[in-house]
Amino acid sequence: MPPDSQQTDRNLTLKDAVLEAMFEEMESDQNVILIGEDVGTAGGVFKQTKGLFKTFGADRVIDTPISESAIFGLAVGAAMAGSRPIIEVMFGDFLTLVMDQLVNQAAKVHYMSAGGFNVPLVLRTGIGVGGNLGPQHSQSLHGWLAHIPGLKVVMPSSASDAKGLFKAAVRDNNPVIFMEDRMTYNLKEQVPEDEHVIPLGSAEVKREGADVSIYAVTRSVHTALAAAEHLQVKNVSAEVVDLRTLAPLDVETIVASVQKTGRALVLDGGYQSFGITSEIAATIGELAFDYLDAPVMRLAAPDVPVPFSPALETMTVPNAEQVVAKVTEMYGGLG
Amino acid sequence: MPPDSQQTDRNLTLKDAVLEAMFEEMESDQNVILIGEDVGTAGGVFKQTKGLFKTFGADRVIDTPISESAIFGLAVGAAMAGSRPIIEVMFGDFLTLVMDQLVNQAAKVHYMSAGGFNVPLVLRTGIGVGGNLGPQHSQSLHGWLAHIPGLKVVMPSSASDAKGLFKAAVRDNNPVIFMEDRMTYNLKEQVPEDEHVIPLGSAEVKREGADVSIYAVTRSVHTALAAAEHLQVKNVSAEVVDLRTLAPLDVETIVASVQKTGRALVLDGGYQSFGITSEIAATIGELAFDYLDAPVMRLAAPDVPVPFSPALETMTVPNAEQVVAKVTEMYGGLG
Amino acid sequence: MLTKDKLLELYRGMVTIRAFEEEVRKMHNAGLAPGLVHLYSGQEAVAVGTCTALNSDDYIASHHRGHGHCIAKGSELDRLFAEIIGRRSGYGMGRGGSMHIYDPATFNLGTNGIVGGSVPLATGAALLAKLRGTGQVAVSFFGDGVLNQGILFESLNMAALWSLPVVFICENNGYGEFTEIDDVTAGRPYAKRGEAFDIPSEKTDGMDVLAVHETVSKAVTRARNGDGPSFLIFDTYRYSGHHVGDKQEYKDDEERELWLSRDPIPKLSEMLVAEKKIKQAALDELDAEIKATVIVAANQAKKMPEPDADDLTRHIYAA
Amino acid sequence: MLTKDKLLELYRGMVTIRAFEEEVRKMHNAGLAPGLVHLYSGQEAVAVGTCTALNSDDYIASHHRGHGHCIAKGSELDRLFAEIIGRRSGYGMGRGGSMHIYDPATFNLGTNGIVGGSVPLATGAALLAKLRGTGQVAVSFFGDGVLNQGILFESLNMAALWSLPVVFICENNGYGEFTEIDDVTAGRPYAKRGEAFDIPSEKTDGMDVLAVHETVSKAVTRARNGDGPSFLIFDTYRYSGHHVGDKQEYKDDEERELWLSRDPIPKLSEMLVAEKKIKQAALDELDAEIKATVIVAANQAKKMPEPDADDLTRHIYAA
Ligand SMILES: Cc1ncc(C[n+]2csc(CCOP(=O)(O)OP(=O)(O)O)c2C)c(N)n1
Ligand SMILES: Cc1ncc(C[n+]2csc(CCOP(=O)(O)OP(=O)(O)O)c2C)c(N)n1
Ligand SMILES: [Mg+2]
Ligand SMILES: [Mg+2]
Repeated sequence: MPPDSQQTDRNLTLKDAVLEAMFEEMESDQNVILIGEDVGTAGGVFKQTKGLFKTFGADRVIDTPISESAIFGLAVGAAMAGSRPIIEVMFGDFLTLVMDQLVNQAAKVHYMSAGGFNVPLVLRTGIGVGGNLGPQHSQSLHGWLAHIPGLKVVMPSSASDAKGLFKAAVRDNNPVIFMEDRMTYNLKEQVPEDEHVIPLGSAEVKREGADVSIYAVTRSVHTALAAAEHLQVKNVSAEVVDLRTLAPLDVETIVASVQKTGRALVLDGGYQSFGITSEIAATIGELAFDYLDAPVMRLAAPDVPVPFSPALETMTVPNAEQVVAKVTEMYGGLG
Repeated sequence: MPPDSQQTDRNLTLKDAVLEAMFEEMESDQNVILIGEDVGTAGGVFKQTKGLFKTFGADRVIDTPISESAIFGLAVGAAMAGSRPIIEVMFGDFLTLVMDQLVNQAAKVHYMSAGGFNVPLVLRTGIGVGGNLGPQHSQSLHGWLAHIPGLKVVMPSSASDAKGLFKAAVRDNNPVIFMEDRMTYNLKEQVPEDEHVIPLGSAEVKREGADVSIYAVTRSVHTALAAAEHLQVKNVSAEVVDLRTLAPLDVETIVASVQKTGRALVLDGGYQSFGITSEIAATIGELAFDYLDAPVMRLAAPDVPVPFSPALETMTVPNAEQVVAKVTEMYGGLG
Repeated sequence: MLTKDKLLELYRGMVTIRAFEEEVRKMHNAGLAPGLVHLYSGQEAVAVGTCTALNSDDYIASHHRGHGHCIAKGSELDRLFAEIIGRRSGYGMGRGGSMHIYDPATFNLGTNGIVGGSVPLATGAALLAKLRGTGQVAVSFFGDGVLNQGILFESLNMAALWSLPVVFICENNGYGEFTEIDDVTAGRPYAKRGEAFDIPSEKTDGMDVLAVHETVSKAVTRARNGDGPSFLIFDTYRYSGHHVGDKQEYKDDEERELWLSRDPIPKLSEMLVAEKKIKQAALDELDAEIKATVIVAANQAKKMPEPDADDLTRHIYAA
Repeated sequence: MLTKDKLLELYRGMVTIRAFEEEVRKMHNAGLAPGLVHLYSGQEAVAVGTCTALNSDDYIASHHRGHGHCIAKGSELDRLFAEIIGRRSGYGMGRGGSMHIYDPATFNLGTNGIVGGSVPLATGAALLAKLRGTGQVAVSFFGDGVLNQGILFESLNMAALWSLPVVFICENNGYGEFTEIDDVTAGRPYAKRGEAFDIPSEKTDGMDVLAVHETVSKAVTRARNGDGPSFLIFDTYRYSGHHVGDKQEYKDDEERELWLSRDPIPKLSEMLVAEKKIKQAALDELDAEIKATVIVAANQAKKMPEPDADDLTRHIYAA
């Protein structure tokens, strides 16, 4: 067991839940190796890989130079040769450095080789806004990844989901991008032990509701849940759908919810234009048009580099009040 | 005058129209330099920079090693220092190699420096499907770029537009991505001489219509126009809106068209999921909901790596028949 | 000295590649193999000298000019042709084409359309071989253009740092597309790029298959013994220019003739005959046999069906 | 030998940086400067020795540990503080913060949050200087971590190829975050990374401001004369670890003490006093004056307003 989860109390942070998943998968499958900057002796810059080096040693937990492109390329090669690497890219902003190996190699090898090679790897990366880290350390580029055929994209919102989805990601035979919003790292909840695996591609309704559907991933799910409480006070019953994975996308669950409620708001922490809210909104508009009582609305981060300034940074994170306001707009005001 | 346009007949291909724009801008502004692989003595792998080296010399037309990341980074540095580089990235697929310098540096410098530095450069790249070039030489990743605040994204559909937009791009004080679909390279039309500059951010209605609006960029505009002819036969009057630039996006023109027609189809040559059709469809759904007589439909490339196989490759290019079928669907069939 | 069998294996390998590429050229000119087709003719000694120094379960990773590597590592000719002309029986069901040929059976991590893109793939396979102690070696083939791609240096560093069993092989044919490599590449000799990482590095004649074989064999032994990577540069030449259709106006006749005079195939055959390993007549027979085999394979491929509509969406995800 | 004025300029520069960083540390601990703050303390000799060898219109491009470079190149202290604590009068209106400080007035192409990200920016500015014949030189500062980033090698190649007036300066403080550089970096000495491109390369004591100044001056002269780039490695040390808050459990006391004993500030002051350039009392006075200036600037910054809501969307596009 990893150091942090020896407690019998299974109330774990999301960060520790992923650590536990990593620990369990490395223990049960020798092919799983971990590669990245500072993941070894240092235990990760956010302590997110703590204890793994001590348990599994330098052959399975590999500290690398600062060479994102080639590190990731090495992982692709190792995956093609039969291992199941977990590669950490410290900040989601640095995905920009691995895009060639990710998009032109990893995503397409299985297709180009007609199934001859698999690329079973997990690219783990931290995203999100909130630490005053500035424009180059705060981006959430999940929309890019979901756009590329062949990649799977996972974005957990809770500790328990994080564990179950991470285990599924490691066992998946495809390149899976596992994105963790750093602002969810300390969220705690009871986390099931061991064989808790959540299939990739299944959204979950985190709160049932009758009047409006709110769609979100990771941190934004909590914003949606908070907004739902406020809306309840106004007698609006909001359903919150946690997409959990963007690719594959659980279109069925998405459509079923809005067919019930007739109203949809799509929420996200990434830049709004040409982002993920666009895809979800367009899908709903296309497949549930006849059920819609109001336009499908979007609420995402404004199209600006995420500023360092604490005063401005929070303005780039959609909040519950804004969600409530958007929903209110759908009703032409709720006064 | 560049070698290919000495004719008094101004019927130019799109490729030559851009070449002419480049020539004119380099002639009128010493600060404009051209940097890229094989752009110099070879005149470009598609002859798209032919004659420039001879006219402007090695100090202004610079052949580089195969080092996409640093070439682009050098261009950013040179732009910050006061030049106006045009950088060619041979295939749009190789944008994956310049994403860090593009997204984390070029796009944000003006913001992060509070206007202290500009990054006036044009990144020119060829995109599109049709040459049987296979999965790593056929991608159209314009959606990625339009997602990033600070970048401008231009996608001309005709020779005349190409010239006018390219000149605007060179004169713009921001990083502008100028994407040319290789399949439009030989499209010919009359191209105005000299001071023909089309402001970035203005869509154009290429065909007026009353019943349905079709939105597209570059090559897809021609597919839309062809489909419009077919639809005319079925008594459906289609309006074709050429977005021309994705960022800035001319939302006004987009919305005005659908307010008139009540129906919208968004067409594109890039992967469909989380692509540009999503944004346009979502925007229309949000801003013109009350005008819609049918769901906003999307038609883009299927979510598959673009195959080499000639038999399959064409299946990834949306065609006029499919457009007609989609529009017909909006009418619940047209008998 | 190599055995007669081994020498004939080298000869056969090179002649097969040459004949194969001639068929590909014809296919391209006939419109059967559209797109970008980069022929390996002229560089045969590198692929063959290298792959004959490898075990069948050693990895290779190749590049856009990669038919020769696939053949030398043992892929089936008809399936190679099939891929290059987009037929369903090709290694990628015709969906990859010339620049994207993968063959797990021969431990071939693929030809590659991204200049430099395959270098870390080979390095990663070597990493795994080392971690597992399998004794496998990986060869990374790349063109001189890659001498300036950052990912090469990052890969060299990790290979050296971890003493990985990988052999980096630069095929210096003097050009990247239409640009002379010497015009865009600083630092002489280029082997210093490997030495900067304390990797044993050397330049060898890439038109001499025996020299290639010997140099690579030493590097492979070093790798297999746990002594880490090597960085080898082979000077060679692409007879057909960058791709089929390249008029090569940037090359002068003198240069072309010089390199033709160093052609690795006659060089080996003349040696074989001079040293009485085999008679010219027997070689001629062998040539004819090889050519016939290649043509049979080409014809087989041409008869293969194209992929069907369902293949468009097959293999997006592995099960 | 440098003039007394120049020597005092060096001294003043280093003491200013040290005092500045102490204020930043306090600001961070007081919650005023949140986020990732990387202090330059310990490395002062590199920034100061370098920038005093430059003209005011020479370019620099810096990295995440970049306050020292900004100060040494002449930025205003209050505006630097303001940026670091997110105030509107900062160089980026408080929107960039510590890792994103740009100052066109001092030809500073910015600190940078991407490891290796600024190397091509300096190289590009040098390219333009060369094309225009302005005589300007560009300095690229980067950490030892960049020794393994591909973009460095690509930039070195182009700089050498085109004889660009750029000086590459690696500040080797022994660590990248919490990892020892020697554990992740192959090839000894590291200067071979520059030599591979035929760039004059050398390693110098980065704790000796006079040595830095002399080495850089030579490189700058070379660059200005059209003789191309240099690749310089300065061994140095980051006293405060990776960022404020780093407990540095990975460093032992012995190491820390060794480097403290080599502190560039007392080294220079002792020399100044020993060689009777100035009295210790005068230096103490200077120290006090500098500290006061720094504190005044810090206090000014703290009084500045934060950006307002409109600033969120300002400067997305240049007009
Ligand atoms: C990253 C990348 N940049 C550019 C290209 C376009 N391109 C294809 S082959 C080639 C030249 C490669 O030269 P070299 O490595 O010497 O191989 P050769 O063709 O000479 O065998 C270029 C620039 C590419 N495919 N990938
Ligand atoms: C491309 C990239 N990868 C990783 C990081 C995270 N990171 C920030 S500083 C740092 C260490 C840099 O080490 P070095 O270059 O030696 O500079 P130092 O901090 O020692 O001054 C790392 C890995 C980053 N900012 N950018
Ligand atoms: Mg070559
Ligand atoms: Mg360091």
